[in-house]
Formats: sequence, C-alpha cells, structure tokens
Amino acid sequence: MKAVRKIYDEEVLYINELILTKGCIYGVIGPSGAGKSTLLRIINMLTDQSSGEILYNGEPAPKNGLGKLTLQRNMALVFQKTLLFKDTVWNNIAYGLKARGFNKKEIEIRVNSLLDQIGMTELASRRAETLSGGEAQRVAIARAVAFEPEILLLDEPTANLDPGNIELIEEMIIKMARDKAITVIMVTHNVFQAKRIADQVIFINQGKIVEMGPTEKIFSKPDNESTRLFVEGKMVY
Amino acid sequence: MKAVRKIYDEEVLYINELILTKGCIYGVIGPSGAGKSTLLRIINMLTDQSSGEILYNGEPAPKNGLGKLTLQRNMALVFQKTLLFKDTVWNNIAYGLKARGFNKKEIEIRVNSLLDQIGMTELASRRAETLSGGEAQRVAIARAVAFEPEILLLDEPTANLDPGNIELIEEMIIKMARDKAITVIMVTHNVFQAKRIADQVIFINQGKIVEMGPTEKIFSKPDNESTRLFVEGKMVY
Amino acid sequence: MSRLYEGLLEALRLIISFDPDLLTIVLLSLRVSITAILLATLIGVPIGTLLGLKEEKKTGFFNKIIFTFMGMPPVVAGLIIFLILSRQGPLGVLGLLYTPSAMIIAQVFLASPIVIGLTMVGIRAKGGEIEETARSLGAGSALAAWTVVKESRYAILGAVITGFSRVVAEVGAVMIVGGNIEGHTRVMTTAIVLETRKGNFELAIGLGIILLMISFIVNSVLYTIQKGGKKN
Amino acid sequence: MSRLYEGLLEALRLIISFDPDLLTIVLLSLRVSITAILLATLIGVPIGTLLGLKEEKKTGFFNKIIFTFMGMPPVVAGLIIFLILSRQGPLGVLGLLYTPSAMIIAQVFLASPIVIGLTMVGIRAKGGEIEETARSLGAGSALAAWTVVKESRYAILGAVITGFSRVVAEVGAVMIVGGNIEGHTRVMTTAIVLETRKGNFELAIGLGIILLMISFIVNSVLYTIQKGGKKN
Amino acid sequence: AEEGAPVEEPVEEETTPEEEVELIDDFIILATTTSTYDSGLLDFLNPIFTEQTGLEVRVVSQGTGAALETGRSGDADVLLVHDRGSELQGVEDGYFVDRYDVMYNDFIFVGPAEDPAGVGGVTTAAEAMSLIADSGAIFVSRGDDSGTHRMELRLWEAAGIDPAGESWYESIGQGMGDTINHANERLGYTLTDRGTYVSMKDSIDLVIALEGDPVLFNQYGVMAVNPELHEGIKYEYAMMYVEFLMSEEGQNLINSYQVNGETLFFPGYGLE
Ligand SMILES: Nc1ncnc2c1ncn2[C@@H]1O[C@H](COP(=O)(O)OP(=O)(O)OP(=O)(O)O)[C@@H](O)[C@H]1O
Ligand SMILES: Nc1ncnc2c1ncn2[C@@H]1O[C@H](COP(=O)(O)OP(=O)(O)OP(=O)(O)O)[C@@H](O)[C@H]1O
Ligand SMILES: [Mg+2]
Ligand SMILES: [Mg+2]
Repeated sequence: MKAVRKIYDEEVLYINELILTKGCIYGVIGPSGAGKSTLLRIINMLTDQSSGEILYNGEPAPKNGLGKLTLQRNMALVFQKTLLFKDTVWNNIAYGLKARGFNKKEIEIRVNSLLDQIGMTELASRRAETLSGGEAQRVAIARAVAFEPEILLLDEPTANLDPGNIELIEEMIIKMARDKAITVIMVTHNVFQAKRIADQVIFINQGKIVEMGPTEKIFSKPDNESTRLFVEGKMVY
Repeated sequence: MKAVRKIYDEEVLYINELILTKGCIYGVIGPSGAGKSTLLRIINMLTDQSSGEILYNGEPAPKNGLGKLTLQRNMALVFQKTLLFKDTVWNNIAYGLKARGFNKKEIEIRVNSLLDQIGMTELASRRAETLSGGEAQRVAIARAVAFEPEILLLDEPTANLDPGNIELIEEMIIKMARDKAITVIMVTHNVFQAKRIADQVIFINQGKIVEMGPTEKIFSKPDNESTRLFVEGKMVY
Repeated sequence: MSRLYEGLLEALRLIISFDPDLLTIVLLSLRVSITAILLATLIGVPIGTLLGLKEEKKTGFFNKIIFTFMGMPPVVAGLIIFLILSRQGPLGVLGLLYTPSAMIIAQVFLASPIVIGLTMVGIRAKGGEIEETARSLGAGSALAAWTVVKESRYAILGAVITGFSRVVAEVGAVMIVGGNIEGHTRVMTTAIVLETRKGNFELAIGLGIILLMISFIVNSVLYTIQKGGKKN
Repeated sequence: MSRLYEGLLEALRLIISFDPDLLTIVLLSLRVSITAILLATLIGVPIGTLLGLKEEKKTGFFNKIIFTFMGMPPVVAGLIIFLILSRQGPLGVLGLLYTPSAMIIAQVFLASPIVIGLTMVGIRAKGGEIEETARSLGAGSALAAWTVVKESRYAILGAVITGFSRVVAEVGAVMIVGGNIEGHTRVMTTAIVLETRKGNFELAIGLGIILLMISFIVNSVLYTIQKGGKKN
Repeated sequence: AEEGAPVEEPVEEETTPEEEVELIDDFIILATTTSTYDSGLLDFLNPIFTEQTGLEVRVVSQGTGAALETGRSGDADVLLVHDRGSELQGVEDGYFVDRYDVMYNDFIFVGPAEDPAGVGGVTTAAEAMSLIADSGAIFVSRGDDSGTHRMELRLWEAAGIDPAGESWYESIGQGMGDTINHANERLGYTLTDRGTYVSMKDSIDLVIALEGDPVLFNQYGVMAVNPELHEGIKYEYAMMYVEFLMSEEGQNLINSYQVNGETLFFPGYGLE
C-alpha cells in the first residue's frame, strides 16, 4: 500500500527502505533522539525529507498544492505533546471534520459517538484548557480518528499517563485499527507497550532502522544484538 | 525513626498516620493528582501542612529558623521536573556541598567520585543547559546525594527516560540506599518500577493512604480491592 | 504644597464637570490613538503572524529591525514623519502636516512594530505547534493560519493593547508632527506640557489624572489578559 | 526631498567629526539615563525579586499598581516630579528643578516600575521552582534568594535594558523637569524637538541617528539576551 | 493665568451688516511666535475672524526663527512674527509676500524682587546686562532663535558681553511662557515682551527690572507665504487674515485687548 524509500533529514534520519502495509499496527521503538518523531513528521508531510522519495500507494507524493493536502487528509498525527485548541471538547473533536467540510449532521453523529467511546459525553462543552492530562490525551486521539484517516500516526500517545488510562487508550487504538482497517504507526519508548499492541515492531537507533519484524520475533529472537539489548532494557547510551 | 501524623493541605492530602523506618526504600504509587508530590513536599518542609504534626526522630519539626534548616539539610528532594542551575555540571553537583560549607578538597573528592559513578566525568565542565534529558536527570540525582542526606526523596526520577537510562538510575538509587543506609522515598506512576526497587509500597489515592505494606504483599495479595486494581493496571478514573 | 493641592481640587472639578476644553482634548487623543492602533493592528497582526510562523533563524534580520523599531524613540518617529510630510518632503503635496492625520501616521509608525513584534513573539511561542496540529488534522493553509491567530488571541490582544498604551502616552511624535494646535491637534500629552509651561496646573493635573486612569485601565486589562493567556 | 538628503549628509558629518555640541548632548543623555537606570536597578531588582517569589494571588494588588506605573506616561511623571520639585512644591527648597538631578529623579520614577515589574514577571516564571530546588539542596534563605537572582539573570538584565531603552528615548518628563537648558539639561530627545522646531534639521537628524543607533544596539542586546534566556 | 477682556467693545457693527458673505469652510495655518499665543491675543482675535469668514485659524506657536522656517518650507500659510530684519530678508528672498507692520510693544527685563544683580537703578539695557553678568545672577535665555532671542543676542553684543557657555546663562530653547516660568523657578532674570509678562504676572513672583530703553522696541509683522513656492498654500485666505489684522477693525481690536488692565500690543508701526 505504501512504500517509503531513502529519507534523509539533517543527518538525523537515514532510511534505506521502509514498506508499510495497510491495516497493520506498527510499533516504533528506539532510544530518545533516535528519530522516531522525525519519521512520523516526514510521513505526515509536515517536514520535507531532505532527499529521497516517499511513495503513497506506489505514487510519489506531491510536494505541495491540493495533491499534498488530499494525501495529508488521509492521515492523522497525534503529537507527543498534546495540543488541544482553546475551545470546547466538542469543537476540538469536530475540527478535522469541519476542515473537510462534512455536513453538520454527520459531524454531530460522529463527535457524539466518539465522546461516548472515550467516556467524556458529559464533558462535551468543557473548555479543553481545563482537562486533566489523561482526558486531554483521549480527546486528542478522538480528534485524530474522527475523520477516519487511513493512516493513524501516534507519537507516544500514553507517555505520562497512569496504567488505567494507558489501558483505555491502548484498547481504543486496537479497536480502531481492527474495525476500520486503519494503518497505525505508533511511536513509544515503552517496549512493553509495543509488545502489547503492535503487529510489527520497528527498532530505530541513531536515525537508522536497525531491525523490523513481527513483534513476536523482535522480542524473542531478534536478528540484531542491539535490538536484543534494547528490548531487554539493557541498552545504555 | 520518623513519624508523620495527620497532614492536611487544601483537602488534597489527608494522612492519619505514616511511620517511616530508616534505611528502607519506599515506593509511593497512585494515580495522577493523588497527592504523591504533595506528600514529598511536606516531608521536605517546602510546604507547611495545614494541620497535624510531623515528627522527625520523635521530635516535632520546628517551623522555621535554624532548626528547620538543619532538619531540611538531612534531606534531599529530586523534583518531578528536573531543574538544573544554569551553570556547569560540576557546580550543579557541588551546590549542596557548598551550601553546607564543605571544604574545597572534600567537595572535589565527592563531586569527582559522583561524576564517575554517573559516567559523566567528561561532561564535568559542560553547561547544564546543554544536557540531554537523561543526562540532566542523572546530574539531578547526583546533586541530591552528594551531601549524603539521611532521607532521599525522589519524585518520578525516571519519567520520560528510556529503559537503558531507567536501569542505570534505578541501580544508582538501590546502591546508594544499601551502601549508606539512606531512607529513600520514591514516587512513581510506574508500578513496575516500584515492584523492582521498593522494600515497602505506599498506595495513595485521592489524598489518602489506601494501603501500605511490603512490596511482595502489595503486588501479590493486597488487602484493598482498589490497590489490586491499580497495580494490575485496571483502575480507570 | 498648596499649589499641588489646589491644582488637584480644581483638576477634579474640571473632570467631574466635563469641562469642554478638557473633553475636546481627551476625545481627540482617544480618536487619534484608537485610529492609529486599529490601523497598526491591520498592518501588524498579519505580518506578525507570518513572521511568527517562520523559523526564528530565517527571520533573524527582520527580528532585529522590528525590535529596533519597537524601541524607536517617539521624537525620532516624529522627526521622520515630519520630514516626509512637510511641504518640502516627498509627501508634502498632501498638506497633512499639523493635522490629526499626521499624528495618526506617526503613531501608526510607532505602534505597528510593537504590534508586529509582540504578535510574532506570541505566535512563535506556540504557533508552529498549533499550525502543525491543524495541518495534521487536515487543515489547508488558510484554515491553519486562522487557527493559529485564534489560538494566539491573548498574545495578539496583548500586543494591540501594549501598542495603544504606548502611543496614547507619548508626546514626542505628536508634538512634532501635530504642532499642538488648540482644538485641532492638541492632545492630552502635548496639552500637559503646554499647560505646565504656562503655569495652568489645574488643566495639566486634570489631564494627567485622566491619562493615568487610561493607563491604569489599559494595563489592568492587559494584566488580566496575560494572566488568562498564561493559564491556558 | 533635498532637505531630507542634505540634512542627512550634514548629520553624518556632524557625527563623524564629533561635533562638540552634539557630543555634549549625547554624553549628558547617556549620563542621565545610565545613572537613572542604575538607581532603578538598585531599587527594582530586590523589590521585583521579593514580589516574584510571592504567590501571584498575594501580590495581586501590587501587580496592578506596578503594571500601571510601568505604563505611566512620561509627561505625567514629569508633571508629578515638577510639582514636587518646583519652588512651591514640598521639595522646592532643594532647588533641584531644571537640573540633571531632576531629570534623573523623573527617569528613576519612570524606570523603577519597569524594572520591578519585568523582574517580577521573570522571577515568577521559574523563581518558585528555583527557590524550592535550592532549599531542597540545603540552601538557607539568603543563598536561595541569591540563586534565584543568578538563575534569572537573563530576565533581570532584560528588565534593566528595557527600562534603559524606555527612559533614554522619552522626552515628556525630561522636557518638563529638565527645562532643556543648553549645555546643562539639554538631552537628545529635547534637542531633537527644539532643533526640528527651529528648522535645524542637520542637528536634529544627527541626534535622531544616534538615538536610533542606541535603540538598535540596546534592542539587539535585549534580543540576544532573550533568545539566550529562552534557550535555557 | 487670568484671561483679560477688552475694555471697550470692538467696533464691528460697521462691517457686518452689508457683508452677507458665504462662510468659508476651510482653515489656514498661522505660524507665530509664542509671545502672541501665550499672551492670549490670538485666542481673542481669531474667533472674531472665524466668525466673520468661517475660516478656521490653526495656530502653530514656535520661536520666530522656527516660524520663519515653517513658512519658508511652506508648512504654514501666514506668519505673525517679530524680527523685522529677517522678515524683510525673507520677503526679498521671495519666500514671503505682502508684509505689514501690524503692531508693536516693547521688551522688558524681569527678575526676582530681591534684585540680586542690583539692576534697579539703571536705565539702559547694556548697563543692566553688565550688572547681571558681573553679579553671576542667573539669566534665562529663550535660546530658540525667536524674535525675543535674537533681540537678546543683539543686546548682549551691544553690551560687549559674550554670555555663551557661562554657568549663569541658561539657554532653554523654549517658548516665552516657559522661559518666564523657568526664570521664576530659578530666581533669574530674563528678557521678555511685555505682553507675555503681563499675562502671566499673577502666577509668578518676577517683577520688572528694566523698561523704557528705546533699544527695547518690539515690532511685529504679518505676512503671507509666497504661493508660488509650493503647492497648496492658501494665499487668498492668508490675505484675508492679513487684511483682517490690518483693517481698522483689526487694529482696533488689537488695541482693545487688555490683560489685568494693561494694553499689551499697540497697532501699527511704532518707531518713526
Ligand atoms: N526541527 C529540528 N531541527 C533540528 N534538529 C531536530 C529537529 N527536530 C528534531 N531534531 C533532532 O533530530 C533528532 C531526532 O529527533 P526526534 O524528535 O525524531 O527523536 P525521537 O526519537 O522522537 O526522540 P524522543 O524519544 O526523545 O521523542 C534529535 O537529535 C533532535 O534533536
Ligand atoms: N500549589 C498548589 N495549589 C493548589 N493545588 C495544588 C497545588 N499543588 C498541587 N495541587 C493539587 O493537589 C493535588 C495533588 O497534587 P500532586 O502534585 O501531589 O499529585 P501527584 O500525585 O504528584 O500527581 P502526578 O502523578 O500527576 O504528579 C492535585 O489535584 C493538584 O492539582
Ligand atoms: Mg519523539
Ligand atoms: Mg507529582
């Protein structure tokens, strides 16, 4: 479904080839500064790659104009640092739908259903500024999935959350991916989280993909020694 | 060694009795907003309790003056959010020693030995502003233990670190506690971390101590139902 | 001592009785400064937003210029506008010197950099993140920019109010380009200087009190906004 | 057009040849404003630090007063100091009116709130955290306060420079209390107004250029400091 | 300061009835010296002119030198100043047209009642100035290149004294009102036109130190800015103002203006 080749950005990311398949949940792990967030930003076309090419459905991605916007609209990125708009919870979740010109009725249906899923129906008209960390994170995810993107990019969506909230959000992600066949690429520094939810794990270190493979394999018998050290929490850098 | 009774602060913390023993590693767990950080701040006397009394070695703590300073100097607190002074790494670690009027030679010996322990001898003269998150965290801990406090208070010392760094810091803490018989009180939202290093676990929820006991017991057969839910990551709030 | 006291009493009487001279001056001051700040907002907010969304490195040169212009001494602004608007200057034919328009132009010249600069700083604080969040949710360039402006409304409002408080209080520029013509270009600050020099302390004190009150109100609003902005 | 051009040429000649009239004025300006800002620093930094370390709620009233005084129109400051220092005023016996001392007093009155306010804001941003960190490491009150000041040095320096750039550029206060006496209390801003009025555009432009350069330098420093401060 | 009122009602009845002229909705800019403004004369004259013609008079009050410069650069339409020499020079150079001697009064020296320089007994400006210079008492100079300032400089020169840079000589570059106030605050002497002094007498402590020396004669002139020099000069309206001041009515009005019971300006040319 999508092929990414040779991305290079200020020497922080150097990927020879990365092919992602539709409907799969990818867990991207790697030490701090490895380039995980950068990879997501490049896929989401928020940053241009310095060289190399990205192919979506086999086609090279347009660098600007409507083509780029259309492609971007197939994706959603939830940032490492949650940023909600200073507006109501409801309007936050509706943002992407409004940007795509959905009609009012459809927007209402979707937002209300999502509010229900994240258990925040009662907080619909609360100002986003007043939410707790866990609540804000749930709204950010709901906002990203509202318009049913084909690719969902998640950057440490559960950092700083407590176990209860982590579980809730992990369930939400898995359900989403399974129900709607969404491709999920989730960056996490928590290897256990990758283990819990990913189909495939990508281990990045110093801007390079060290190893990529089925979760099972990466955690039981990885090809690469540094992968083994990392998933066992023994890598010191 | 120390008895803390009935602490009350703006209704966020209400503790009937809490007795801590010397040389023990305590793991304080609990959901976000439970009052964990507040507890540490009260023990460190950065905030006054609204009512109730704190006893150190059986004596009530003086509220101000030299007595308070002396008591405070027996403790060190590493904050949830690392704040290093805009100075060199070396000077940061030496800060508490200088405040206590240690002589120059002694300061040098201790700082250099600590730099060695945290593997940052080469970065001694680097400006603290330029350190990475993990490095900064290590310096903050080294700075706190430099003057060998009797009580070491740690507030989520490994949040946002990768497994390698987490391991390094956990080892440092355990070694410190064992070698110097330091009482460690460590707040963490990561129940696994508490499991790994604590002798005793304190579970706080909504400002109250729900349960406290040997780590083994809390994780295998806790008395309280909500404790069980929390350590199993099933508590949703 | 007595002059201070009597001046104060008389000043309060002038204010309470809506003395027409005082009223004319106050109204003109407000008209000039409000018009100027509205124009400066129209100029400054779009430019400031644009610059704020660019990386700091790329606008380094602009930054310095803007920050210099933000600190431009009012007398220098007055001198420049004077030389331009005087009949021998490039825009002399318009005959704008010694008119309220000239004062508005000078104040726009003073306030625009302030609005641009503070808007830029405000947007830069979070604008990039906001823009990326908007784009990641499928917003096009226009919607993304509008979202940035909306989210940075506290910073922008703060920029505008700061600009206003600066121009309404300045005397150097309006003195030079306005000429301090009674009933026509005499504003609060120039009137205070004139009346002090003539020894009419009542009117000077009365205007001083009003100017201080305006300054107090404007700063209270600014303070509330900035507190509100920080909270979120 | 030609006047602008000729004025500029002649102005540059005056600057390059260190014209003594120009030099006297510039030096006096700097002496007055630097003295004023040093005094304002001595007053403002301790007070600002103290207030900054208190909780915002507890200093709410002070905050408003300080923010109002930060925006005090120079002419109002001038008028107040004038009424106090004039022979009929409470401090009239000192005979300070129309002396550089009077200008310094007025500028201290203008700059102190700026230094206090910006120091307070700067300290408040992180001061509490810094103080607690210092205390948690065993610092007593004095060392903790000193650590806060040292750690907030960028904010404090920024406050001082902002104060300086404000007073060196203002004309309202120095005009009223200084009296613009040639060679005695004539500073750059008052000289610009006078020379513009007299049609001596060369000197006015020359002083304008110097004032702008000072403003540029001061703002560049401020900008660099604030960038440096933010990075850390 | 107390604003005075004319003692005798102006004779305006003779002009108004037959002139049912359309009022002009426009304005002229009058560049003038601060003495005519600070003394209140223009606040008395201009409303009458405006009532008759509809023309608003916008007064920019500056030193005479600055006013002449404003006129030369075309930023004013009409000038009312007092430095006969430079006025005539300006006419000769083609900057101004239609100059008239419109009114006069005299300069006086004022100073503190204590008279620290002992000027009380003397009768000539030169003597007074020598005494001031010798005693080191403060002398406040307009220093703004105004008519008064130029007169003062000529007087110093005639007295053979160069006061520039002396510590007792304070050149402040401001208007007549400022200068009197300044002298009042500093307990110094100054040279002023009689009009401004009389209009401020009540709010200050200064007294007349010397008056009556023929060299202190002070002639004001009115003239229009040459419209051929710049675009946008309202020559026609300017001339209406000049004609108003020079008309019998205007001259009477000037003569009738009094403050504290004293006439400040006398119509026409005074030295013959
Ligand atoms: N805009 C930028 N300009 C320059 N360097 C950048 C930029 N963004 C990121 N980097 C650098 O690129 C490297 C990779 O950053 P990235 O954010 O992708 O790491 P990461 O794997 O997401 O780390 P973390 O786990 O800490 O979030 C880092 O060294 C970072 O400092
Ligand atoms: N200075 C303060 N003033 C008022 N309320 C406060 C203050 N500090 C903390 N609180 C409130 O007290 C409660 C407990 O806060 P505390 O920081 O102790 O929680 P915590 O258990 O450390 O949470 P986390 O895991 O998120 O760090 C929270 O509701 C918090 O909002
Ligand atoms: Mg990242
Ligand atoms: Mg906490």
